[in-house]
Amino acid sequence: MRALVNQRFTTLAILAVVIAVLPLIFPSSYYFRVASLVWVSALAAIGLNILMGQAGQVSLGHAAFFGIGAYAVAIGPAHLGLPTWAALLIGALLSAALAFLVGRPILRLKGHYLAIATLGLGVLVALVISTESRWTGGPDGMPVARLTLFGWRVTGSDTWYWVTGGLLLIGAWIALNLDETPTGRAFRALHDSEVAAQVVGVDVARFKLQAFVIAAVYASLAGSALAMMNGFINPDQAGFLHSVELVTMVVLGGLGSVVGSIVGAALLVTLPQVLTVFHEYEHLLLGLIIIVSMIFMRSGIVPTLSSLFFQRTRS
Amino acid sequence: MTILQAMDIGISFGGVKAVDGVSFSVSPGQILSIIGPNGAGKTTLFNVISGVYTASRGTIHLSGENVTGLAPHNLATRGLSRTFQNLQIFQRMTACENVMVGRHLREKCSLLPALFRMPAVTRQNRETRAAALELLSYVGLKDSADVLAGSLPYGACKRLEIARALAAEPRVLLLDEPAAGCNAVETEEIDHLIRQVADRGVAVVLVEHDMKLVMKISDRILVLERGRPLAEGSPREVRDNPKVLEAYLGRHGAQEAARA
Amino acid sequence: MAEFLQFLISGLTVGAVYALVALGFTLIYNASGVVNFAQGEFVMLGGMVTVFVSAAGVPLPLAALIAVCVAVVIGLLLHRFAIEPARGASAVTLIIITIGASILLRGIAQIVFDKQFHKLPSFSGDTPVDIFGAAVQPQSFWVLGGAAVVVLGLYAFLERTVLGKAVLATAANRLAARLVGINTTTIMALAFGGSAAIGAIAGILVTPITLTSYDVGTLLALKGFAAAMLGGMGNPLGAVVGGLLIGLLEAFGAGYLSSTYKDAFAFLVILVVLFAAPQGLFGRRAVERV
Amino acid sequence: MKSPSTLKYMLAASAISLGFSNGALAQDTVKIGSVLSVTGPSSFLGEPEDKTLRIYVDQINAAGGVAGKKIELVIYDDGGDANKARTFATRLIEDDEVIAMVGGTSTGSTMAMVPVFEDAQVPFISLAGAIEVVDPVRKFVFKTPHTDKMACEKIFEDLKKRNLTKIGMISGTDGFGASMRAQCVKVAPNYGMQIVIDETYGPRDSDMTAQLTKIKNTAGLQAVVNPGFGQGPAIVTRNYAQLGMTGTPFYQSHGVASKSFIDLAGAAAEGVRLPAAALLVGDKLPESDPQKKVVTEYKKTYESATKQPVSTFGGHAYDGLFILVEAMKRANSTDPKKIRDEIEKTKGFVGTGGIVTMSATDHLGLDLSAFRMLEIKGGDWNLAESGS
Repeated sequence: MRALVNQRFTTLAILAVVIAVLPLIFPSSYYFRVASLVWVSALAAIGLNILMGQAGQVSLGHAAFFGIGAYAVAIGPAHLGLPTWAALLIGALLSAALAFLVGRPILRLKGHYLAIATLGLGVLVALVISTESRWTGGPDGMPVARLTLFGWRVTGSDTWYWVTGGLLLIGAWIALNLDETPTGRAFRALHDSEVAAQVVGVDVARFKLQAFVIAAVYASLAGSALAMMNGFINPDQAGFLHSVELVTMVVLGGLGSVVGSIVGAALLVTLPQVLTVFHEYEHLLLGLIIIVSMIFMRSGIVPTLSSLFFQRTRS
Repeated sequence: MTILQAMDIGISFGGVKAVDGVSFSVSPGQILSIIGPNGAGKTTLFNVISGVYTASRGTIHLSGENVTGLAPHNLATRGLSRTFQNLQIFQRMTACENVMVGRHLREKCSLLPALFRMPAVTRQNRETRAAALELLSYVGLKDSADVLAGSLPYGACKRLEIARALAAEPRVLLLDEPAAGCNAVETEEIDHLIRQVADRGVAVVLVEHDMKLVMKISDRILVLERGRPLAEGSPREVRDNPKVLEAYLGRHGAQEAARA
Repeated sequence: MAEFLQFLISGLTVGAVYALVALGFTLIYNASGVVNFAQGEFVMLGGMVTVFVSAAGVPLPLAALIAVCVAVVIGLLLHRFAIEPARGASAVTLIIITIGASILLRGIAQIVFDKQFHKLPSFSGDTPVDIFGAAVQPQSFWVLGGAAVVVLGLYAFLERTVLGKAVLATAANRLAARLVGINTTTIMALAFGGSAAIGAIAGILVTPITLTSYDVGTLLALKGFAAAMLGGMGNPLGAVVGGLLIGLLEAFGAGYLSSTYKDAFAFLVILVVLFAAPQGLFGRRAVERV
Repeated sequence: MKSPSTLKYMLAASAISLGFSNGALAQDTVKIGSVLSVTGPSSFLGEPEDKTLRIYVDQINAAGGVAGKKIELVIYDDGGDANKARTFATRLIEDDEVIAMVGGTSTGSTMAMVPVFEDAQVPFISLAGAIEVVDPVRKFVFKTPHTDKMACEKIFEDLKKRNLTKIGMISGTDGFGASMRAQCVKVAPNYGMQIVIDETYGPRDSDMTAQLTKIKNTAGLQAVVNPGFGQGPAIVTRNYAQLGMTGTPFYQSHGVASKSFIDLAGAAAEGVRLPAAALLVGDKLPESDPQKKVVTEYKKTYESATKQPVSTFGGHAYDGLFILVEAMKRANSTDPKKIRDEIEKTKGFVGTGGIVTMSATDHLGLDLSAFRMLEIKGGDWNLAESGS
C-alpha cells in the first residue's frame, strides 16, 4: 500500500520534473510544438488506457470523442458565439453524453465485436463531421478561435507547452488516483473476470460505462486542447486512423500503465518527426519499429522494461 | 427459517436439459451439499442460482423475495456470494486487492471523490484494506497479501476465492468444489473454514467431490443425476440410498457394494 | 427494375470483394486467433504485382499467378517473422503487430512499386452486358464467379481433405488439436498463406474495375473486418454473407437513400445487428463456462 | 533513478536526435521550405510537386543560385495529415528558419499551416486548390493553382455556350471534391445553371454506378459535372461509359489534369471535357501563345528527369518556386517581409498555369483566361472548340 502511494507520487513528480526541465534543452520552439503534441496525445491515451488497460474494454473509435472536443471549441465560438472555455466544457459534456447513451448497448459486446461496434461509432461521427460542412467546414476543416482567458490571449508554442503540460499532469494525477479506489479496483476486477466481479456485487455494465465516459471526456479535452493549440481543425482528427493511432500508443507503451501511455504517445508523435529524414523509407521503418517492439516487449514498453529493471535490481 | 429456496429449476442448452426440475432450500447456519457424478448439472445449477445463467423455468427466493432472473450483482446486494470451480480470481491484482474487491458492496463508491482523491476515499481505503487483511489471515493468506494473485499456488487461490466471497458478508454462500486439487491438509483446513462460516449463521451451499469432506460437514445432501434430483436427506440417509450408490458406481457396482 | 438490378449487381460485385477479405480474416482468425489487419495489403499485392509484372511483358494469367505466389510468400513471412515470434501474446498485442505489418507492407510497396494508381485490362473486354436494362461490366462476372470458386474451393478443402479437417480442428480447439498430433504451427502458416492467396485473388479480379494503388488495403481491411464481424467472427459462411450484405447496403443506400451517408448505413446496420445478436448473424452464442 | 545530469544528458541527446537539420546556417545559402503530401491519398499531387521543386532548385543552384546565394530546399512529407503538416510548418519556421515556403499540397494541410506563417510573417505560396486559401486575402499567403471557383465558372461558361443548363453533379467527398462542389453550387445561378441532381461518392469508393444510375434517370438532364481528384473521377468516367451515358456531355475538373487520368479511364475518357492549364496542351498551342515556351520547356525538363508524364500539379510547384525566386531577385534580400512585398508585386509572370499578376487584393493573380477548356480525343488532350 505504501509502496503504491509512493509510486503514484514518484510518477507524478518525475513527470512534473520532465515537463519543467525539457524546455531548458529545447533549441527552438519547434520542440515546444512537438512536446505539446506529445502531451496532448498522452492525455487522450491516458484516458483510453483507463478504458482499455484498466477496464479491459477495446475502443477502436475513440478519435470520435477527440473530434467532438476539437470541433466543440471550433464551432462554439464561430457559430454559436460561445466563449471558448464554455465550448470546451460543452464538448466534454457532449462526449460524456454520447458515451453514456451508446455505451450501454455497445459495452454489452465483447472482444472483437466491441472493437467493430466502437469502430462503427467512430466512423459515423467522423462521417457526420466531414459531411455537415455548413457547421464543420467539411473535409478541409475549419479555423479555431484563439483561447482567451481573462483577457489573456493564449498563443505561441511555449505557452501551449505549459498549458498542455499542466493538463497532462492533472490528467495523470486523476488517472493515478483512480487506481486505488473502489472504482479503480472494480475496473481492474471486471477486466480479469467479469463473472467474479459480478458475484461480489460489481455492477459490471455500470462500471464499464463509467470507464467509457471517463475515457471519452479525456479524449474530448485532449481534442479541444489540440484544436485551440493549432488554431485549425480537420476531420482526420476524428477518423479511424487516429483511433488506431491512439490504441497503438496505449498498447505500445503498455496496457494499464499511465507512464506507458505517455511513452507510447511520445514515441508515435516523435517517430514521424525523426523518420521523416528517411523520406520514402519512413513508413517501412515505422512499421518495423512497431512490429519489433511488440514482439520483444509484448506487454508494452514500460511494463516490460520496468520488470526487467526490477529483476536486475533484485538479483 | 429458509433463506434460499429454489423451486423446480430447469435450464437447457441446445435441447439438452442440463438441469431439470431441481428444488432445494437452505437455512442460515446450515450446510447443504450438492453431489452427483460429473455432468450431473451441479455447477450449472450454481450458475442459475447465482444469476450467471437465466433459468428456463422455476423460481428462486432469497429471504422470501422472488429473485428469479436477477443479475449476479443484484443477488450479491441481497446477500448471495459464491466461488468458482475453475478459478476466477483477479490475476493482475494482489491477493489483498482481490479481497478488497469483495468489499465492493460495503464501500461508498462515488466517482468524483475517487477521481480527485478526497480524504474520505483514502480513509475508506484504509478501512477496506484492514478488513481485507483480517479475512486473509482468517484463510491463512496474510503473508501473501501483497503478492500478485496470479502467482499464488492453486490451493491458496481456492482460499483466496473464499476470502473474497466472505468479504461481501454474504448470508448465503455458494462454494463450488472448494477442496478440488487440495491435499489432505489443505482439505482439512477448508473443512474447518466452512464449518466456521456456517457457525456464524451463513447458509452454505456446497458442491464437492470429496465424499469424506461432504459426509463430515454437511447437514443435508442433495444428489443430482443427469440434471434431475435423485435423492435428498441427511448424510446417512443419502449414503444408504441404493439409488445413489447405483448412480455413482453403476448398477453392477452397486450390487457388489450391497453384497460387500 | 433495371435500376434495382443495377444496384444489386453493383452491390454484389463490391460485396464479393469484401466477402473475400472477410474470408481471409476468418481463416487466419480460426487457425490462430489473430485478427490480421494486414489482410487488405494482400489484396493490394495481388493487384499491384499483377500490374507491374504484366507491364514487364509477362502474359496476364502468368502475371496473376506470380502475384498470388508473391502474396503467399509475404503471408508466410508475415507469419514466420511477425506472428510466430509473438506466440502467446495478448490479442490486442497481436492486432497491433498486424497493424505494424500493414504499415510496413504499404511502406515497402510504395518503394518497390510507386504511389500512382494503376489499372488492369478487363479479362473479357469492356463492352457492358445488358441484363434486363442493367448495364453490367463483364468483369463483374469474373469477380462474382471467382469469389464463388474460391468459396467453394475453400469449403471443399476444409470439409473433404485431411489437412482441411486439421484446420477445422485447430479452429475448434487449438490445444486439443495439438494433443492429437496436429502441428498447429504448420496449420497457422497454412492459414496465413491461404488467406494471402484469397486476398491476392480478390485483388487481381477486382483491379480491372476499381483500379489499385499501394494504399488500397486500409479501407478494404476495414470493410472486410466489418463484414467478418457482421457475419459472426470465425464463421466462413458468415464472412461471405456479411461481405455481400455490406456491399449491397452501400449500393442500395447510395441508390435509394443518400450517397453521402451510404457508409453510415452499413455501420448503422452493423451496430443494430450486434445489439440484437452480439455474436453477429451466424456466430455461435458463447455460453460462459465458469 | 539516475543522477540529474545524466538525465539531462539523455534528454539532450534525444532532443538532438530530433533535429537532424540543425547544422549552422552557412552564409551563402538560403533555405526554402516545403511541406508536401508526398505519401497518402494526395500523393499523386504531392509527388510531382516534390520532384519539380528538387529538379529546379538543383538547376537554379547549378546556375549560381539566386542573388549570389544557393538555395537549400527543405521538404517534409505530411502524408496528407493536416496536423502533421502544421508541425512541420513550425519546424520549418523555428528550426530550419526558412525564408519562404512553397508547398501545402491539399487545402486541408494549407489551412492548418496558414496561422504558422502568418504569425511568423514568412511568405507561404500554397499549391492547394480551394479559393479559401486566398479569400479572404491573408498578408503572407499566396497560391498558384487556379481556384475551384474558377473551374466551376469555366465549365459553366462552356455549358452556357453549348446551351446546356440542366446539370447533374457527382462529387468526391474529399476536401477537393467537397470544396469545388460547394463553389459550383454557389456560382451556378450566375450562369443560369440549374443543378437537377447532386450526388457524392467517398474518396476510396470503387463503384459509382448506383449514383450514376440515379443521375441517368433524372428527367431533363443535359450534362454532368464531376468535381473530384484521385482515382475516383477515373472510375466515375468508366461507370459513365458503362451505363451508356456518353451521349450526355461530361465535365471533369482540373483535379484530373494529369495523363494518368486518361490512362486509367481508358476509352471511356473520350469526349470528356475539363478546364485545365495550358501545360497539358503545350505542343498544340499556337506559336504566338505567350505560355508556349514556358510550358514546353517545363514539360521537357520534367519528363526527361522523371520519365513520367507531366501533370499540372507539378506545374503549380514550378510556378510557386519561380514566383518566389523572381521576388527574391527583385528584393535582393533574404528578408521574408521584403520578399513578401515583392511577391505581391508579381506582374506578368508567365507560368505553367497562366500569366500571373498579383495585387494587395489578389494573391492568386490568375483570371479565367488562364484556364483552357480541353477535350480528350484519341487518348490525348485537345483544345476544345468552344460552342461546339
